[in-house]
Amino acid sequence: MKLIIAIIQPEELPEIKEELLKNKIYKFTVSNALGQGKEVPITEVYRGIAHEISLLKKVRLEIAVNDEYVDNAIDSIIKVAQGAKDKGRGKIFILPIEECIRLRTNERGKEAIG
Amino acid sequence: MKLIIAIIQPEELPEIKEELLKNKIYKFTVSNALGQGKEVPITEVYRGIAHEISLLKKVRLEIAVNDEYVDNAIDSIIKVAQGAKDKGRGKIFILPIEECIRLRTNERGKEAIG
Amino acid sequence: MKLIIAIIQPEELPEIKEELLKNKIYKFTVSNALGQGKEVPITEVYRGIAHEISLLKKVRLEIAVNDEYVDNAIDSIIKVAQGAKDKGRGKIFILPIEECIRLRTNERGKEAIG
Amino acid sequence: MSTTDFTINNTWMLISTILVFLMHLGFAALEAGLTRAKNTVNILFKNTSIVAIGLLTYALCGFSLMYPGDFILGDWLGFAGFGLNPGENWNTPSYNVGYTYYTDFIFQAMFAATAATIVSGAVAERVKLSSFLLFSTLYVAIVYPIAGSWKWGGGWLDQLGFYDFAGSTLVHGVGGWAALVGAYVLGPRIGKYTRKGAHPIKGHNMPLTAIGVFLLWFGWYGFNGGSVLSANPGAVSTVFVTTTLSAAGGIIGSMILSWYLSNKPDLSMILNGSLAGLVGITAGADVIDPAASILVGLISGLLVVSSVLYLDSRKIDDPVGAISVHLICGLWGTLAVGIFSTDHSISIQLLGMISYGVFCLASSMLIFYLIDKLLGLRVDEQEEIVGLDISEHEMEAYAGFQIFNVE
Amino acid sequence: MSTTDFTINNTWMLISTILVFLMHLGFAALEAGLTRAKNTVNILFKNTSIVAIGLLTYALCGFSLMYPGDFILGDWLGFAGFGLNPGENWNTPSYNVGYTYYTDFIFQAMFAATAATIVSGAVAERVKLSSFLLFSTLYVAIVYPIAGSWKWGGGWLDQLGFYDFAGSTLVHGVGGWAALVGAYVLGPRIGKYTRKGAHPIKGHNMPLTAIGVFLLWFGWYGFNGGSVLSANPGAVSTVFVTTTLSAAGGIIGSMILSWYLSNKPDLSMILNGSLAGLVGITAGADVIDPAASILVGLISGLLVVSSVLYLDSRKIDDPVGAISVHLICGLWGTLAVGIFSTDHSISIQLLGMISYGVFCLASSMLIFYLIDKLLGLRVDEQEEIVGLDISEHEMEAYAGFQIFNVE
Amino acid sequence: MSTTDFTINNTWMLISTILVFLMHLGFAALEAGLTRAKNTVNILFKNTSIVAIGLLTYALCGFSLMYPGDFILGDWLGFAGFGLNPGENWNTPSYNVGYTYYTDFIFQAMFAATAATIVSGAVAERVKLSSFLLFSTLYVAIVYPIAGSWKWGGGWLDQLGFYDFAGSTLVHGVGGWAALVGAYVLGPRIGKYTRKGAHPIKGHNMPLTAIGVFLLWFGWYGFNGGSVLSANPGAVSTVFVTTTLSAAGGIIGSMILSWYLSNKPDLSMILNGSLAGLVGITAGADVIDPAASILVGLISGLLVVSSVLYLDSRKIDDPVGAISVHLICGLWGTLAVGIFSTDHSISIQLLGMISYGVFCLASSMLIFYLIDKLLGLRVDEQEEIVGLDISEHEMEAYAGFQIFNVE
Ligand SMILES: Nc1ncnc2c1ncn2[C@@H]1O[C@H](COP(=O)(O)OP(=O)(O)O)[C@@H](O)[C@H]1O
Ligand SMILES: Nc1ncnc2c1ncn2[C@@H]1O[C@H](COP(=O)(O)OP(=O)(O)O)[C@@H](O)[C@H]1O
Ligand SMILES: Nc1ncnc2c1ncn2[C@@H]1O[C@H](COP(=O)(O)OP(=O)(O)O)[C@@H](O)[C@H]1O
Repeated sequence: MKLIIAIIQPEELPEIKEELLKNKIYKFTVSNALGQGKEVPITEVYRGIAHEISLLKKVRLEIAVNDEYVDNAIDSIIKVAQGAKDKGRGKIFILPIEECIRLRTNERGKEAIG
Repeated sequence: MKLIIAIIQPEELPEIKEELLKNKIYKFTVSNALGQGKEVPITEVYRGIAHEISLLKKVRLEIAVNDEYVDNAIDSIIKVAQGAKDKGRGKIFILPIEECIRLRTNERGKEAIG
Repeated sequence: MKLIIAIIQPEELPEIKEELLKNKIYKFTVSNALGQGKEVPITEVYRGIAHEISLLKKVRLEIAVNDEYVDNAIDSIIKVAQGAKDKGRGKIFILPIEECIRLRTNERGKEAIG
Repeated sequence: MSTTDFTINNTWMLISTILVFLMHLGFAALEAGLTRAKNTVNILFKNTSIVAIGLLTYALCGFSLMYPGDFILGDWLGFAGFGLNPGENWNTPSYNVGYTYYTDFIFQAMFAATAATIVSGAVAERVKLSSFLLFSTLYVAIVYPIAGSWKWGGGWLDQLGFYDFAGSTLVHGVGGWAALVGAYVLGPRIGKYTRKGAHPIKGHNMPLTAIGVFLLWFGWYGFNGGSVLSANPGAVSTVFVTTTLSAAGGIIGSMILSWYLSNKPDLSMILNGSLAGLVGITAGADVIDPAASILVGLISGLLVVSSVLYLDSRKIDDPVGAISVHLICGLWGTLAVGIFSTDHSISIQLLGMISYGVFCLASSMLIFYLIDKLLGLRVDEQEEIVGLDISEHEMEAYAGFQIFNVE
Repeated sequence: MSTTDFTINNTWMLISTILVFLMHLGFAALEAGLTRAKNTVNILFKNTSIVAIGLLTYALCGFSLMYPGDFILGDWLGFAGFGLNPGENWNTPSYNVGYTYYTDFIFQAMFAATAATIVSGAVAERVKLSSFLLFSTLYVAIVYPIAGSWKWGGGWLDQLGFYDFAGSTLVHGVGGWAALVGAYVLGPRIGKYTRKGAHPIKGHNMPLTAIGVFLLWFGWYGFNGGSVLSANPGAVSTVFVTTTLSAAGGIIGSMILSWYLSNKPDLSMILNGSLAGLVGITAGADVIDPAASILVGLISGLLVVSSVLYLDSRKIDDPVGAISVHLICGLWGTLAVGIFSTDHSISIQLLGMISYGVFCLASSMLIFYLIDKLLGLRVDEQEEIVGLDISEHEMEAYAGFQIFNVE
Repeated sequence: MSTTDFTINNTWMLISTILVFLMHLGFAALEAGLTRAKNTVNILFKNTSIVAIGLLTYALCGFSLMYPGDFILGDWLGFAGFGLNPGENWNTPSYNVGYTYYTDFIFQAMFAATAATIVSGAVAERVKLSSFLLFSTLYVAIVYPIAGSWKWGGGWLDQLGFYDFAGSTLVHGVGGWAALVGAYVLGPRIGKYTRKGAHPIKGHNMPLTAIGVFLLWFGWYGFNGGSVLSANPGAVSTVFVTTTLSAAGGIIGSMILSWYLSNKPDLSMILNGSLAGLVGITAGADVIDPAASILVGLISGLLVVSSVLYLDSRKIDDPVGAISVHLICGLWGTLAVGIFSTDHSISIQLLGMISYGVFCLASSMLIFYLIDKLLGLRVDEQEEIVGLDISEHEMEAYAGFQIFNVE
């Protein structure tokens, strides 16, 4: 079982969500984050002072899947994210999961994930 | 050392918190998240248009523990979360931690966790 | 490759950010969290009732690095965080990463991280 | 009486009318600000619909119950018939030197909904919407105007010499008693009182609260100033001064006490304090002199803080302090007339306070009881935890914002 | 005519003026509240600058286009020259028994910007700032005053006996028609209409929305009350009553229908409902009697809800319901004069409604067309997704707050 | 002088009074909106308590220092005794044709707190609450009224023919000078100026800021309109027109310059711009004609933007632009009287400006110095970083909301 952590652009979330569901990945967790990356920082102006914001708004996706689903997940995300060419599309990190528990049923392991 | 990531229902947080403390788990980190799951989506109505919200508000718990405390942690959470029977109670994921550092003291490993 | 998860005090973020950049760690992700720890809880007063808040505002840093950069990252954080002596400075957890993907280029592994 | 004076008076009364109207926004903002984000839509909905209900029922029957002309039962109850009936000369000084019939109606109508709005704050975050709307309708359509007729309608208390200039008792007291009953019968919000004692449930938006309070204060100049029922320069300016100084006194009084008790300067307390001062002076704004009005305000400020703490100790959960502000300071203000004005007797003031207390307690208990049987008063636990916005309205007040609904 | 009466009338007119001024804050708050957080700065910027543009262009030419004195082309168009020209006796009853020249100007000037503000709501979240400002300037400087001259300026519709007391058609209709055209030519916001049908795009701040609505209602007492053009006690108090009851009726009407349809009490609908009632009564506030005004309001409330749903079914995306409130209820109100007032003919009212419709549709289409060619009307997709605050203004409305910009 | 005219005048003065009152809400909202969420409670607390302090101290001594009747020291200082002393006929035209004694007092009292509120903005986010409250008390109770007596109290500057209609200098200047001193002695907020130059510290709530600005503008009609001291139709309507057009000019002026400089349309600048125009016209609203008033506004708008940028370049940290709006435009407005009004001399205006500058600088420096020795002026670094809401008040303004306190 793997935990896929993906940092994506906020505006891509709706599409990526659809892709994931298409690829039979029905469960994931989303949260807000700020990201520092190679990406060209955006400038903001406030009361006449321009300044660069390098910590940009990102969305953080967590998807726990059984090993055979890892590629599905990755592909769904890449498919959408690769659309645009500019820097700062984001990253995917894959971590090992040792155990997974469905609280409702107390199921463990591979059954519990989906 | 393990990192326990639990996705729970927001309203369960206070109780789970108490349970954890009872079970001598004094340290954890909480954050906001939205969850997509099997759970029955809630409907919202806005200006006459009803629509389903499938990304529901969740709370994300991170608990780093030494291996012997893993069960304590899990049990505290399950105890509370299993109360209700409906879908969407949430999940627990357990990941390995290779190193832990207490910033204040620079302690490392098992001592640093608690 | 490792995922460094650091829970720090919000006010330390700007400094830690600078330190990281100095140490050639150019990419990381930041999010908001609440932390329960040994830290002395702060009291708040609302309409005459004083009460202790034990879930305190924290900032959560995620830094994925190649193994040789782990120490750089840790040091940058510790340098800043150890300044103050009081409890509740925070923690660092280090987890293994099995794979990393740069969405833009589809690069994998060590190249993708930076 | 020149028609010109009539025109000025009437113009001032109409301006006062809309100042009072704005108080409804003040109440909505204050109440929303002092409660949790998850109940905001519900509160705004209640306060908006109450205004409509209050105005329409007052047109239907409230006005003619409150100003019946002749009484039917002794001097306790009268009714001038349904709807609005401007007679001959409704728009001339011969109706009244201060205002036309329609001005009279609309000014009074704006007051009416206030009584229900006060209750709204005390029962917030747990009352069922439908039950609350039903309660308000009955209370505003029947209880409030009948109570009002006793004094302003020329009823028995008026004849005994009871004095309540602008409604410390007739408006704030009447609303406050029902607020007390409502908070009591509903019981506290989940999590408000734990074994460890009172646990604060924090208001989610302090700027909104401040907007509410300042708008209420602003509207109060119409509430009190308009109650002069003419633009008489001496009278209106005196009322402005006493009203202002009492509000200021309320702020200082509540600041001192709350700062002393919790040794922190408590914003929500001084905001309540200004309202306390305003409620306190309302009964005697025209008969209490400026110096005394500062004192009335100071005491109101001390009272509101003590009362908030006392109610919490008695586990009566009033999210916005409505009972402390409107009932307690309303009572104090009514009494203050007896104390600071030589022309009025303390005993008669007390008689009035008690009579209104009995009548309002009885009638609001009765109404709440009936509604409880009929519809139930309180949302179920799960709905309350999720918040009324989602459970009753299926919408959010702050879509997109990241909010922790629970600590 | 005593100078004293003149002074009272003028004072009331000036007070009405600033009540109307406050409506601009109402519009800004309402519009910002019903749209997404990422476009808030843009909306506030638009609404602030429109006020300035409206006032200045009205001083430059609007006023003398709208009140030309003598007409040049038939009774269709006149122009009294650029700038303000107070003649002799501008400040005496001989100019007008109700107000001085400057009072006249400033009262009318406050109305002017309103027409553009109405459009602002319908095109929100996707229109280009510069294009919108240009549109507003032209519409307020030329179209609005010419249209106004036909009736209030004593033009041909006035002579035919067309009646519009305070502007159901002349202000709300004129703005509403342009809002319709704007929403239509711009097309819906990205994501509003999917294969699965209309997808709600939620407003981000309900308390702000409520503040906006109550301030609009408050200002409406100046809008309608001031349109009496004097402080006449009977007339102004009647207008206050009809205006108030119609607003209340609008709340009830919209509450019933929306509750029935979506079986949930919908806050944003009853807030629109109150405005619907206000727009509905505006044309006949002085000639429709109080009882009928409740009916006018109720129907306005039903209309606004139906219209919001209908427009969505036609994929016309109006984020704040401006078209439904101002155009639909404006038309209804204008018609209502013919129905409820015996002194006015339905057919003439219809003629007026149609004439204004044709003129406003034509001119707003033309202006939008030209601007589209010149600058383009809509921001590009990426800018719209990121939000206009960042893309057009490079700043945020709620710095520091954690907000999900997309679902 | 008919008592009827007296009644109208007095009524208008009372209405102006409450319009000025509402400005305090405007200041609170503006200031809170332009600062960070973590200092909101503190700002609301300051602004609420200042109102109370200002009103009470003005009743205690301010009023009789400002309008002493006879002067003691030359024409520089007088004192009519503590408390309020309405004499005989206080409520008749023989006191004043425009207002009663109490109207006089309450209208002036509402102005008083303004001076302190202006300072509040400039020292926001870092000043110690207790120290600020103490400063305000002394400044409002002593400095402001003495300064005022020189002109409005009939003192030496009045006799020299210095002109300041409604307070560009007497109110805004007096407040502005202290704001400058305060911002200077406190030093900038942590992080405002880095090696890389000025670093923006963003305001957290733009809708709140806009609400504040529009309410200030609204209240200004009482501030300037009431300063006519009667309801004279010609005078009041002229003041309304000049005030309005100058505000509009300020928006345009600031829009042009800021858009040109940062090539982005900057909301916070045009909001400041409208206030700049209002401050600019305040000294001459009755003597500058409408066309010129547009110019006065435009220039104010240019000045406020330049000044904000200049102060940042000098590392004087004024979170809300109080110095630029109130001091700079106050000076400009005072000068403008000399330029645009033939009846007044530039040199005398300059003399007045300088005299007030010297007096206010000296006295505010002295007071700040003493308080610094006594209590210290600034919160410690850790408190500032955590935010004053938690460190000074132990409460949050937006409980539950997820907010990043630091970038
Ligand atoms: N090594 C990393 N550790 C943590 N987060 C990262 C890392 N690299 C990228 N991210 C996240 O992904 C986002 C996009 O990364 P960026 O480097 O800008 O994209 P790209 O790799 O396409 O240039 C960053 O804003 C950050 O939130
Ligand atoms: N595989 C997963 N990966 C990430 N998050 C998950 C996963 N499964 C569940 N979750 C989180 O847990 C929440 C509840 O899961 P859900 O499937 O609805 O509960 P149940 O498993 O009891 O049906 C989801 O909303 C989501 O946030
Ligand atoms: N075992 C843990 N699991 C998860 N989060 C932790 C853990 N230990 C500490 N934290 C996070 O770090 C923050 C600081 O920890 P704390 O124990 O107060 O500091 P210290 O270890 O210096 O006493 C906590 O508020 C919490 O958010």
